[in-house]
Amino acid sequence: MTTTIRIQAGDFDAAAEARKLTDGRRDIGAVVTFAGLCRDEGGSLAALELEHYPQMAEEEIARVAARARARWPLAGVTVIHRHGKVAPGAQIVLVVTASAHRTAAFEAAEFLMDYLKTRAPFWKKEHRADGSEGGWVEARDADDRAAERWAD
Amino acid sequence: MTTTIRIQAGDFDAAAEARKLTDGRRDIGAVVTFAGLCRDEGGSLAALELEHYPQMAEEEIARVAARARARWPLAGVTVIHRHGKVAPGAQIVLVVTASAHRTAAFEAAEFLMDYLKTRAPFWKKEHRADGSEGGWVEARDADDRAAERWAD
Amino acid sequence: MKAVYFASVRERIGKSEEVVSPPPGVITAGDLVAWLAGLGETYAHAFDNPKIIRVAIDRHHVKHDALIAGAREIAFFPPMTGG
Amino acid sequence: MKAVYFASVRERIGKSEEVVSPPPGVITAGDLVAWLAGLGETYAHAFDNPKIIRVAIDRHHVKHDALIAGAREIAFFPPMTGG
Repeated sequence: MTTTIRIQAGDFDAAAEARKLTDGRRDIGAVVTFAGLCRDEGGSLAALELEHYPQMAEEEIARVAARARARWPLAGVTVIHRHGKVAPGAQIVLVVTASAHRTAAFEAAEFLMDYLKTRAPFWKKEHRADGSEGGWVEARDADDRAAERWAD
Repeated sequence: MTTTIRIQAGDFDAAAEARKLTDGRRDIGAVVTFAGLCRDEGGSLAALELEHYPQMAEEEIARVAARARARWPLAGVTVIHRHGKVAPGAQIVLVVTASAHRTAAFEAAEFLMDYLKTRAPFWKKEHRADGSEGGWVEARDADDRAAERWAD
Repeated sequence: MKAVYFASVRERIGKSEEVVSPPPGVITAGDLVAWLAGLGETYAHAFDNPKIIRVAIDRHHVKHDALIAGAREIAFFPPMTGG
Repeated sequence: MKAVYFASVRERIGKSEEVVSPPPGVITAGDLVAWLAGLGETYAHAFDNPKIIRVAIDRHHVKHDALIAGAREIAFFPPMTGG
């Protein structure tokens, strides 16, 4: 069981991360990769700036990953979350799950994303294309509801 | 909206396929990639041989993809399914979905996999590691049930 | 019409396709499965559990009560195991 | 104890961290939010909707009724929007 968690300013290579989970193994039947990208919101957004709580971010994601591992039979989990400024089209977050069967890989990836959204200490601020000051992105009730469906 | 469907003997590059869906776009917030791999079943399997119904396979996958596009707001869908002999650890099937939001991308990818499992005309035959003749893989009731949850 | 066979059905019959000419009373896909099962020992073996046999008419999945009139290519195969 | 602030809370208060010494009656995380809100105009603005403020004690999410005794680092921030 491989768990990789990284908080970094730079970009990531989703394929390389997925390969690290499967290389040399023959017991993995399913690999689910989720990449979250920065949207330009119809051209109105110049960039997102991601603030985070450094030590807690890594620890909280580790706790979420441990819950996923306890709940599904996973061969590997990778979570990478960027901080700092990201441009539209750029990657923000990566989740990779590997398992013998697809249901576990899919569910664990969705669980990880739902929990990252509502528990990982990251905040997005908008920089607007027209130069006006953007505000902090509002948390979405839909994300809270998505996380609640996994309640034990 | 990009739809790519390929049935091929050779391997595929999941990352390159995902990149094709997102390159030059700034309206995509979520990319889900599912790769299905050949397991060695605890060392007992030497290879899987995938038989398929050539013309129908492509047409049926196109019909399944069209249903996914009608049901979720997708920016792109890619499905690649291999035929012929694949070794343990090798990739068999790829589904990539891109959307503005993660829920659509996740659900569409799961829907596509559930429907591919039960409707795409492919059959797996086992080649055993001990040289004995392997049988045809049995269809799983769990796959039928997984597909049924998407019934309109 | 052309009959095509896949996987265990193909293996048991020993061929992947052939032209078949069912008699007039064979109206549905299920009738055709039953008629094929009577063509000989290999066919009987291929269709020994007719309920699980899937049928596609001109490359579309159909149920056993589908009419075969006008079909050019009818395929017979066990439940699929791709993906 | 050290108080740390993030996102809109940090911006409104105008600093990212400071050492605070709440009086003895401040027992829970919620008490601390109320006490901080009384420290001045910027604090009142930062905590103008205390119900939405999230609190973490020593880098673990806690509810407002959590006890703060023994805490070394208490963080205050709006609902998270990562992922």
